[in-house]
Amino acid sequence: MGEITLRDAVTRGLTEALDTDERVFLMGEDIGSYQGPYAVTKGLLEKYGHERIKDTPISEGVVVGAAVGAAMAGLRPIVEIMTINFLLLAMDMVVNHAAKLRYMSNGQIQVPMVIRTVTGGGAQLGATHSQSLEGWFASVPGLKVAAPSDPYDALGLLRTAIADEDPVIFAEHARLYQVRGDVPDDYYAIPFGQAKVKRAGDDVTLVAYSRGVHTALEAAAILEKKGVDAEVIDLRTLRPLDTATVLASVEKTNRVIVVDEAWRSGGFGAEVASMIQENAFDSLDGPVGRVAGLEVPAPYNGTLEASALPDASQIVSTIEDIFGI
Amino acid sequence: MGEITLRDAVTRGLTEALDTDERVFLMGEDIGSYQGPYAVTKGLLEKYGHERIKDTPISEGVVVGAAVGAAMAGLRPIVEIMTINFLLLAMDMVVNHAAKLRYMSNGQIQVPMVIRTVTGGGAQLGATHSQSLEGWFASVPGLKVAAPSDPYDALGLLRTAIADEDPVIFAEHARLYQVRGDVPDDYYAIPFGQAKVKRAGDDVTLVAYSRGVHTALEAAAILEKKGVDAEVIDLRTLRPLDTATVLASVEKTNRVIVVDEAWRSGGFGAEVASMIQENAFDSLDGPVGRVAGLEVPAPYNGTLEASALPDASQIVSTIEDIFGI
Amino acid sequence: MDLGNSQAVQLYEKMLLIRRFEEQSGRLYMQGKINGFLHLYIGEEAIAVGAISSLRDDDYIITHYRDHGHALARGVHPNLIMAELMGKVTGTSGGKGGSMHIFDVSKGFMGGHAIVGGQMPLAAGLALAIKYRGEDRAVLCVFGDGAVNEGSFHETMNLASLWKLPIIFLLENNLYGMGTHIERTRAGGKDIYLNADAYKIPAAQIDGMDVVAVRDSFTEALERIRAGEGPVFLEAMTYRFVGHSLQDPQSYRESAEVDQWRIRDPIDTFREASFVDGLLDDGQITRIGERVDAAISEAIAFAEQSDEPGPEALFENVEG
Amino acid sequence: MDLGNSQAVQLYEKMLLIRRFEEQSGRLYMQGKINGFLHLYIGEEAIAVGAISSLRDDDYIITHYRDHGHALARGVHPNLIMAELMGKVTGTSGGKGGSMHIFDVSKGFMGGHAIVGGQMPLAAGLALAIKYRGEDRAVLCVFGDGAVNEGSFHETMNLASLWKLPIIFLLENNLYGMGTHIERTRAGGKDIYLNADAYKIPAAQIDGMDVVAVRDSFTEALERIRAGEGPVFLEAMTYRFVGHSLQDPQSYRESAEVDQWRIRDPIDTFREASFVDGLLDDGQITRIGERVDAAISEAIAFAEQSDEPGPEALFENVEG
Ligand SMILES: Cc1ncc(C[n+]2csc(CCOP(=O)(O)OP(=O)(O)O)c2C)c(N)n1
Ligand SMILES: Cc1ncc(C[n+]2csc(CCOP(=O)(O)OP(=O)(O)O)c2C)c(N)n1
Ligand SMILES: [Mg+2]
Ligand SMILES: [Mg+2]
Repeated sequence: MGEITLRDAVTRGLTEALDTDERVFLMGEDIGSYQGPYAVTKGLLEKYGHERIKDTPISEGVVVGAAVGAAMAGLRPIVEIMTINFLLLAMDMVVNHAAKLRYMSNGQIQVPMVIRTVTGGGAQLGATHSQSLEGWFASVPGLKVAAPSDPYDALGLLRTAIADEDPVIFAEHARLYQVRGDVPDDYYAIPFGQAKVKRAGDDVTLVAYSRGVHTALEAAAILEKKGVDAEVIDLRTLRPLDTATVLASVEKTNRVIVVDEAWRSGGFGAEVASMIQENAFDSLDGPVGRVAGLEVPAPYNGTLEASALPDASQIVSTIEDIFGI
Repeated sequence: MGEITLRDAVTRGLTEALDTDERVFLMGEDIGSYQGPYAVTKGLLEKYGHERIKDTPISEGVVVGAAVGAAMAGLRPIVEIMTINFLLLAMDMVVNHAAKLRYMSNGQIQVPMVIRTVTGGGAQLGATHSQSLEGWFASVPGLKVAAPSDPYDALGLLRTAIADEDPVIFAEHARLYQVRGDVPDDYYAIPFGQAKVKRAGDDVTLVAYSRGVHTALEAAAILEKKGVDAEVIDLRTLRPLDTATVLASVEKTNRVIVVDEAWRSGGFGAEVASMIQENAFDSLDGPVGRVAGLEVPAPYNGTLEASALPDASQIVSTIEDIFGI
Repeated sequence: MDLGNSQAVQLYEKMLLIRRFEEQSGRLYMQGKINGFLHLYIGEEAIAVGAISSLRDDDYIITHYRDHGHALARGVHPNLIMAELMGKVTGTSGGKGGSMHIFDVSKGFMGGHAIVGGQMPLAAGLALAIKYRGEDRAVLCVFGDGAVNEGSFHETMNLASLWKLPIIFLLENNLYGMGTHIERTRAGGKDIYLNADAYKIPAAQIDGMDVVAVRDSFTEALERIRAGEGPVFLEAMTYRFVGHSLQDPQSYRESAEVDQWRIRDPIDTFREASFVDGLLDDGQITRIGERVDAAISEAIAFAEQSDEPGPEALFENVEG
Repeated sequence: MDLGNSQAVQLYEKMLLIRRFEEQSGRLYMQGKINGFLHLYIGEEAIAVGAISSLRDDDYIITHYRDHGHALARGVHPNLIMAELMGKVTGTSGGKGGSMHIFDVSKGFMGGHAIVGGQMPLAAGLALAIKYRGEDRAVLCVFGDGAVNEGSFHETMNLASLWKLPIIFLLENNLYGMGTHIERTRAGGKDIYLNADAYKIPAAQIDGMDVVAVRDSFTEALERIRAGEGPVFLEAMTYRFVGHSLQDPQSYRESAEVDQWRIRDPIDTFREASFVDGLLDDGQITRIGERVDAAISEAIAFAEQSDEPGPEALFENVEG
């Protein structure tokens, strides 16, 4: 057991897969000689060579598409797309190919591949580089979406992603790479569709994923001082979605806020909120609240950008507004 | 005043814009010599010539991108993307360029353009050709999304779209082109963000757009026989969303069902449902119900495909399940 | 022609099978028994047959939505394809794929892809897997002249050459993408093979109406590919004798142009040349015709008698 | 050199302005006064200055994220750019764009685009508008060697040539896209201009370290473009003397390679050649240095003293 960063947890998951499964290889822009834009693949080229650590041209479409093809042929490609914003250039390959082939071939074809990508804002990269688009992928049948919030989950979910028989979008938040946490030496894996109660509480449920979990935990600490006992749930995977854990919590607390860094309208939080009120309407003391990104392209200026992203105080005040606590 | 098809209403809107505004031109695959894949642009090449009716190579990215550039320079391009599924190849141009330029340039740049595209399933075109992706665009600040359900709205909304100073996704449902309706000879336009009450009723509100409106109206007819008086609301634009009309109706009926052809998880219906319960929780007799596409890639087989799409009987039974009426 | 008798029979029979299959598909579409989009391969048969007859069983094939010809040439059973077109549970995809999405992985037939250019990046991946494993298999990647203008073409050509992937790019240049002539969509004009040079991929233009020429070019290209020297690009000049799909009014071309190309009908010309060369006699020709007609009748009967998929099929094979 | 004295002064002063601006930007980034990504143009100054000095005021410029050099060469005020880098309300986009998204529409400077290759389709559209209106303006579209492998490059080159759009494609080939050398990303190798032939676009490779050579090639190309003959493609060979961005550890290249290129520093070589040719004397060189330093100091002071945008700016200019 040791404390490592989320970055190192991902690197460990990749290394382990490369060591244990010959079908696994990595592909992406600048993952090799540049050592990875976020340094997740640092040292891997030196260790595994060009056949398994493939620097690619800047061609997101064919990079994802070639991974789909390699997966069709039985390999297990792990692609790095530098940020989720650039996946816009490979949408067709993800949504109309990777996600569809199993169904359209009636199971003759499998596409076991992982697309690792960096999501989220808050690093002053401007509007083109700061989006949280994972919710779109989570709406597509045939895809799976994982978005870890800490090193333990990152490793456990990555193992499941690599072992999965379907295409998985693995969204790593740009501002979580330095988060530290304990990771056991012994093998474990985290099944998809199992949310985690990060903090138990009786008064209100905060549902979040990825960086939102940290925001929710911060809010819980503030709420505690106010005498409000929040339960924080980390969804861990957006598709499949663990509705049971969320609903059980809501039935206990009768109050719930969904935290989501994406734009509020049509963000993943909308799905979670809809699902909750559909299934637990009678348990609710008030509407399912949403704390989400404001509906603007991300501004470069740091103060402005921060004001557009959800923070703990917004969670606290939303709870106050809705539930008067 | 005369009864025309939705197809003809769109053609009329295009013709009128070409006649009255020199800055307007059309661009798209097979809109010219092929006469338009859905025959919407039939005859236009002969009338306006190649300079204004531009057949393009099969290159959705540059087709949309060139329209963005032309709009940046002050023209008013109207692009046809054969189906919304092919917009996946131009996602970057739509989401990371068209939608962002005004903001990133702080208003120096405007992108007044319309992307007309065909949405929806039910025509046995298989999984790659049958999606309803308009909800994704409706979640992006900087874009507007219109989706008419009848000829009157099609013309009125298209006029507004062409006059708008921002990029508009104009989604025409593949199975509505033959829908007929009265369209006045005199000029009118339908402002964005104004839903329409298609049928007034007191017992339950059905919120829909595009083809879903017809499904909802069918359901309302069935419900009427059962003594249930449904109000049917056509959103007409997804972004901006007319929350006021929807909420006013819900406050009257206390019951609401959202109809959406997209996959249920993360479809546009999720946003509408979330919004309603957030703002009208205390008026609701029960949860906001959703009747949406089932979560499968569209199968080719007609019976299977139909079973995956929302229909009137599902609306009726969902109302029964939730409200016991 | 440098061809044995049994080879001539095979090539002719396959081409005729495709022709008759397509004719009947068109008819069944008009009857409402096939739905959605239907793109026929009539006029282009020599390409699929010439190309695919030169492949090994363990090679992969990946193609576009105009895919019946390639599937039949590969030996995917006509019954299964016809059942798929009719949306039946016995079809190649149990009726869930349809005409544009024919798959038979047991034959290395990796689809049937309906997004123009979409199959190209996948082809690169199939080839990458072959190379990764050190095998000498090849990937046949089929696409049309219209696909050449998609970004995916460019990205795939570059990657395939850069990584020396074992792909044979087969461009079916029928001069039109839907209703738009290539001279109106491609700056480089109709001789697309010249573009391969930009990627350092060896290329040639071949006569797509001549099944033997196609086969011979393929045999040569495959040697190079199996030797690990990277991709080859072959542009087969051809023409579709019928509309783009069954929806196509064909207002964009003159019937004289069609007639001109019909003179070079790949099946008629091959039959006549084979007859002259003594490779096919009247009796054989008659028997082949009968066999083909029987196969098509059987396929239609099989498809018509097959069940539609049951409701349980809807949620099958969404995920693994 | 075939150059007047005042032209030499202008070219030298612009290049030096860019160099000093970039040096100070880097310093301010290390101090945390500039944030996000910062891509410097050091080493490549001759390209922007040579190219843009040949344009007319009514021409458009559109470029990638490594955009300060082009903006400065175009005459966008250094104060405004520096304020943008610091996220101030006085910046070109009021602090909302940042380093990668510099716009000054009053100068025809249409951005600063951070998606590799993304500016290319937009350039086609700008040029289409010019042509649609029957004007003789031109569009300068700048991109890097890395962008060439994106599908958008291919689609844009084809459309631009097909429609004879008035674009001058300026490829800044600095041999690397981030940390990956062009020989490892492009099958066609480093001489990218050869690819333009596939699109029937006239092309040349030019010395991007020689401001006069760049300017002369541009002047010639622009004549052709203004005459309505369609796009021209110029590949300027260059090198960035510093990292890809301020995050770059530069482990992928040898310092000897950098040193080799630094010998050809476009500013030093131009100053020396101008001195030898009698186009610049010591006094002028000193005065230019002083003017540039003053301009940069002013820009920094201006930016530092400017306010951040207020909260009301957040929702401004999302929609019209
Ligand atoms: C990305 C995309 N854009 C447009 C279409 C619509 N479409 C289907 S086939 C076709 C023409 C393709 O022409 P070509 O590649 O020459 O093949 P051919 O049909 O001539 O065999 C078009 C535009 C599509 N399926 N996918
Ligand atoms: C679509 C996309 N993919 C990847 C990136 C990340 N990225 C930013 S700059 C760059 C390298 C571009 O290289 P080149 O075009 O040669 O320009 P240079 O930086 O050398 O001037 C990359 C990969 C991006 N911004 N956009
Ligand atoms: Mg064609
Ligand atoms: Mg470069």
